[in-house]
Amino acid sequence: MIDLHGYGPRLFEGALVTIELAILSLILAVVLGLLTASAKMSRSWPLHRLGTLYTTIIRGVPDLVLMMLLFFGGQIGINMFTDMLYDRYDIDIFINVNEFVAGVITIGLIFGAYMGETFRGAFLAVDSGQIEAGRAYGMSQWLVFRRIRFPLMMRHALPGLSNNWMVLLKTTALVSVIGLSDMVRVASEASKATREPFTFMIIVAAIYLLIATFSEWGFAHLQKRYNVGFGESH
Amino acid sequence: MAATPIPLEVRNIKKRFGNTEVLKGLSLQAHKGDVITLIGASGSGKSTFLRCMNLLEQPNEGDLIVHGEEIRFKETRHGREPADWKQVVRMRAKLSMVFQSFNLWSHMTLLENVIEAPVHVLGKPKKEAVEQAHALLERVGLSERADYYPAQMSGGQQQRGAIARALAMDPEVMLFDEPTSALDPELVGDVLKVMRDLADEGRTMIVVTHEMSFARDVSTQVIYLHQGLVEEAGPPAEVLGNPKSERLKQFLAPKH
Amino acid sequence: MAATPIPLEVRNIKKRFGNTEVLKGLSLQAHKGDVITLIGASGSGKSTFLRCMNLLEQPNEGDLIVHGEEIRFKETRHGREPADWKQVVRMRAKLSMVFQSFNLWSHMTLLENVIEAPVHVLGKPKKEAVEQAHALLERVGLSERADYYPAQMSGGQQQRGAIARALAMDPEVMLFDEPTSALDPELVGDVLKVMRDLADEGRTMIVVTHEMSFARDVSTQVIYLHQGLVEEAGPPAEVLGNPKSERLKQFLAPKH
Amino acid sequence: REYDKVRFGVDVPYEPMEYRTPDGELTGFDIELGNALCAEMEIECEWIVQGWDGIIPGLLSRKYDAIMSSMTINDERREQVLFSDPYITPPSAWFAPADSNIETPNAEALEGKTIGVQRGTLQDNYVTDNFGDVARVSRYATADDMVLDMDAGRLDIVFLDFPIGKATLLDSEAGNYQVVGEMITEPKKYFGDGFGIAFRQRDEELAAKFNEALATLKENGTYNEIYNRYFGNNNQ
Amino acid sequence: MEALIANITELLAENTIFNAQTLGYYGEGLVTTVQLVFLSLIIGLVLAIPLAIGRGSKRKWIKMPIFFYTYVFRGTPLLVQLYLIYYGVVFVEGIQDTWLWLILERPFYPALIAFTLNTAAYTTEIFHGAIKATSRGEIEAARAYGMSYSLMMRRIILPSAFRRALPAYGNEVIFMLHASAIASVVTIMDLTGAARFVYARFYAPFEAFLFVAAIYLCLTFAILYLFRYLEKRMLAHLKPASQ
Ligand SMILES: Nc1ncnc2c1ncn2[C@@H]1O[C@H](COP(=O)(O)OP(=O)(O)OP(=O)(O)O)[C@@H](O)[C@H]1O
Ligand SMILES: Nc1ncnc2c1ncn2[C@@H]1O[C@H](COP(=O)(O)OP(=O)(O)OP(=O)(O)O)[C@@H](O)[C@H]1O
Ligand SMILES: [Mg+2]
Ligand SMILES: [Mg+2]
Repeated sequence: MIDLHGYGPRLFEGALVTIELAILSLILAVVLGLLTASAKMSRSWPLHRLGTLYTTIIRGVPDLVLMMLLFFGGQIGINMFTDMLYDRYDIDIFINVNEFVAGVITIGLIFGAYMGETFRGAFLAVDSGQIEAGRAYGMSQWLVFRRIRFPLMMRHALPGLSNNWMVLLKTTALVSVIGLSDMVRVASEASKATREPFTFMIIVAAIYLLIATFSEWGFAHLQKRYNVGFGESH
Repeated sequence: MAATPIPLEVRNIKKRFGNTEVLKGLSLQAHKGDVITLIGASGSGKSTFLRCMNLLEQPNEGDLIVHGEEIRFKETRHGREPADWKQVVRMRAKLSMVFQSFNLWSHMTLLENVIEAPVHVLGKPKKEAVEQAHALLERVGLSERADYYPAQMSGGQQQRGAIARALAMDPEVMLFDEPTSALDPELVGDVLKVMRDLADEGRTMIVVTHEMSFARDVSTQVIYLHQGLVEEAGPPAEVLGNPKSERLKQFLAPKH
Repeated sequence: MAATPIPLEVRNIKKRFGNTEVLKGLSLQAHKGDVITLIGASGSGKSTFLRCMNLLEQPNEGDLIVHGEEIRFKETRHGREPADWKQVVRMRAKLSMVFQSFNLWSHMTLLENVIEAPVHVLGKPKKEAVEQAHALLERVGLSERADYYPAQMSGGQQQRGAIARALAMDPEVMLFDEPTSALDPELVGDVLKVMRDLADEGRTMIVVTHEMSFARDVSTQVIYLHQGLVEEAGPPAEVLGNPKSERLKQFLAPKH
Repeated sequence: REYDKVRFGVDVPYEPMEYRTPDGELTGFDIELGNALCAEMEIECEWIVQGWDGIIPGLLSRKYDAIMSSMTINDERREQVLFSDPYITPPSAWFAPADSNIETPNAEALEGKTIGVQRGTLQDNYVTDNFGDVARVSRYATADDMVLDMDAGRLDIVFLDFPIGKATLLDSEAGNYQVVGEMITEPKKYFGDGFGIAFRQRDEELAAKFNEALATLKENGTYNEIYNRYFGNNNQ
Repeated sequence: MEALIANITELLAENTIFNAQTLGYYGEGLVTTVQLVFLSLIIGLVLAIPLAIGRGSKRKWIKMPIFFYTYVFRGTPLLVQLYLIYYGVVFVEGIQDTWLWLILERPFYPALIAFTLNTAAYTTEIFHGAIKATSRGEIEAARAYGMSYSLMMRRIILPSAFRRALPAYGNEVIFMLHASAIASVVTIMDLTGAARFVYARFYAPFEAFLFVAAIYLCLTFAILYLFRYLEKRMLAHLKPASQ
């Protein structure tokens, strides 16, 4: 059996942090991605521009830099405001940007941009005739989206989504730079303390693989669900 | 005593795409029980006209009155648009369209397709919608296929399914855009038969078609479009049996 | 003096999918200049028969002789297979197929589509292939469209392009699988005209079709398939004008 | 202004200065001294773990009020933060494999060699400026990566804080490594004034309080007691 | 305009961070990053094509190992892969005495190997998907015209699959550029390495990292532009004609 030198519980906690972070960021990224895709496909010029700006800038800047800018830069921005309150009105408050929240927001923001592109491609692949049929039967925009556009789009989006998720999962390791103890951070501490870097590297890799396996399984289910009606004929 | 309102009236509709005017002022009155067929060469504007009727295309000019209610328009930066989308949604629920390429929703079974709009647009209780759907599928001869997905059915079956879906809305007027032209010749008959039955029942229908026999035998009025204008219109016996315009004569001449 | 070999001969072909026997022993001889039409109800095995001729499906039994050369088969674990794939490739180059859904290669322009197989399969010099391709596109009325991609052309244009592609192989026999049934009625005429010209020129052709007028006017022989067997065969005047079997009579009866 | 609580930023592990026991408890020289300082001032203190890359930004953005994480006092850092008086001045030292042929690490002896340093440390600056032209400098994220690579034979010599080198190379791999040459504390330009606690520039009052407390601890023997626990068997 | 230039010169004169030396570090870092990313992408691409074909093979003994490879390399962090290849090879007995050591001694090649294997795994999956999506009809047409398997692959399947894969592959290239930032873990002075170095010397995190972010942004723009150009040219066949 592998000797964890007593780091087992902390590694487990770290893995939980990683998973929570990944799932919450994924949700945020999906929401942002849907909004971005809609913005980029909209007729409105400012929205279109905004979407393009967001996807290009975010994809352009390295994740680490973005993380530091948002976390520390965001804090400094808030501090400027509270400092002003202190100087002018003698109100002394400190609003702390929570690292977990900052981590979720940053990773969500980054992958929102990639998801946006994935969704946009998928939306474009949906047969416009079926959307038209929805409208022709008196469905409102939202109803068409919920009942027809979205489920049909998912079929095309899923392979891209699963790729993005794989990358996102591993990007969560970035949060150690803002002081969160995710599984990679714990493992690297453990390997420094015990001088057994490979033990902990392999364990981390194995946990990632495990999560990947579960999520592939989940994606296979989704694939099946959204592929309904496209399978082989009777 | 007020007369029942006309199901659909269209007045002087014009439509431009970019700089080309595709519809140059078309009008039409569909009274209860009318079966109006639109014929004309490719590109003459039949589909566009039909799509303007339920506002899948926004006409640049002209009025639309559905069951006595006039659709309100407003001018926006993007051109003329309906003033009240709620009104449009309500109006569309009264006009059911059957498309050339069926456009059944591919992620739903046939039954789900048929109950979708009644349940989510009209707010019908699901149980009731399902019962009605089974009756309709029976009518179009598809009761065995209720649980099939569109991809598992032949074109003719899909089109009959699409007709059932349209009927489920219990529409004032049914709009058909070349409902048989995407079908193999052998499947055309089934669909035409269903449409004939609907006509016999007194449904109000507007049909774009290439099937002259249908136009001749079933419709109450034939409208021949040419380059966005009505070239000839009238009862089928007159328009098809005794065409006046040269163009229509040529259009009706056998192809091979 | 040896007689020129028969372009295509098929003897007693049988084909099973799983447990159902779809072709139950079909034979056919296509002599030079023959235009053979295959007709029959949906599911009768027309497409499968045609696909067996150039081995897109592997027949479970029966022989295939192309231009006097018999295709050799061997039994493998996966069933009966050609013994020599090189021979199949050579033989396929002599039989050009035109598909119902055209199947032009979407990443190539029309011209590239036409020269692809001559250059890469037959090893023709590119310059020569291009010249020939232009001549062929001219023939099918598409000389203006040489640099268009398939997605940029109408169905009728795509199908005529596919015919040009098939002709570029200078095939012994051309196989057509419902070449017009994916087309809007108005585009059918163009394609049929090109096929008529080919027949007049003395091309050997085997055509699966629903266009009875084509079968009647153009073909030298009509074969009516029913459930994987030949029910009637002979000159069109006889088979279509004076059908013997009840089934064929019904098949030929007007639909509406 | 009243201070009833101080938050320290610290990067772990950097044995024996600051590290965690396997169950997650923080310990080490800095931690114990910091806690003792707080006790002396009768304020509460809290430790916040923060990666090195973000440690100064964290202070500036008020994630915590002070950094006590083996940070060397020097001029460039002084532009960003305010330092306390130095609380320890550890020397730096050269470490090489036991069979190394380098005797005095000078430009001549190091010519063509590969030198390992921890990226962004004062040792890095020193080596880069003095030997960067003659030798190859490899920069590592951690001291342990450096040891691994010296084991692998990719490094000829490394330059480290002496306590760190001692803990990672001499104590744990006895006999494989040796200290080469002198302990180094000069010039001040690189080696500064030892380790200090960093504060935001405007918190002069807080820094003064810490300096006062540090002086008291040095006087009353608490400092020596902690020092001896960590570096007792060495006279530095 | 002149005022702007004056402003910038003034700013540059005031700053202590961007001098000839640090700019030199950034320059070298840029070269290293570009080399590393470019080479690993090219080699990864070349590897991915046969792997993607094999991934769709009917034979289990070809398909399964490739699947396993992509699964492991996509499922674990690049950092771990890099770490194991750089620090881990040493544990192979006697490797230091073989010619391999000449390659593995310097950090550049281990990093190149790790990056290449990683991007090849992702690219294999992208291409595999695109190949699977090739229209059945087009494949049949190719067979019907007497094309052999290899000719069909070369002329029909791969060219059309490559075009379809282009957008997804563009994303992969950008991912790779960003991922390359971890090269500094194995002592390579790439762009991020240079930024960390400059940061550590001057303790000016925002300047050091913002500057490097700007360089990455330029690189990304170049990539996006290149791909937009490629898509315009190679995906022309998907657009309706603009007569
Ligand atoms: N969205 C559009 N943008 C630009 N032009 C259009 C658009 N839709 C239709 N047109 C043009 O409008 C004209 C009429 O088209 P429409 O589809 O209504 O003809 P149709 O009579 O239905 O023809 P068909 O029998 O081929 O279906 C055509 O010239 C067509 O090219
Ligand atoms: N790959 C296959 N697997 C199983 N059954 C098949 C397959 N291909 C065809 N069949 C079956 O073989 C029979 C003959 O099919 P085929 O396509 O040859 O008919 P067809 O005469 O061309 O019909 P249509 O006019 O509809 O094209 C049908 O019952 C069909 O379901
Ligand atoms: Mg139309
Ligand atoms: Mg068929």
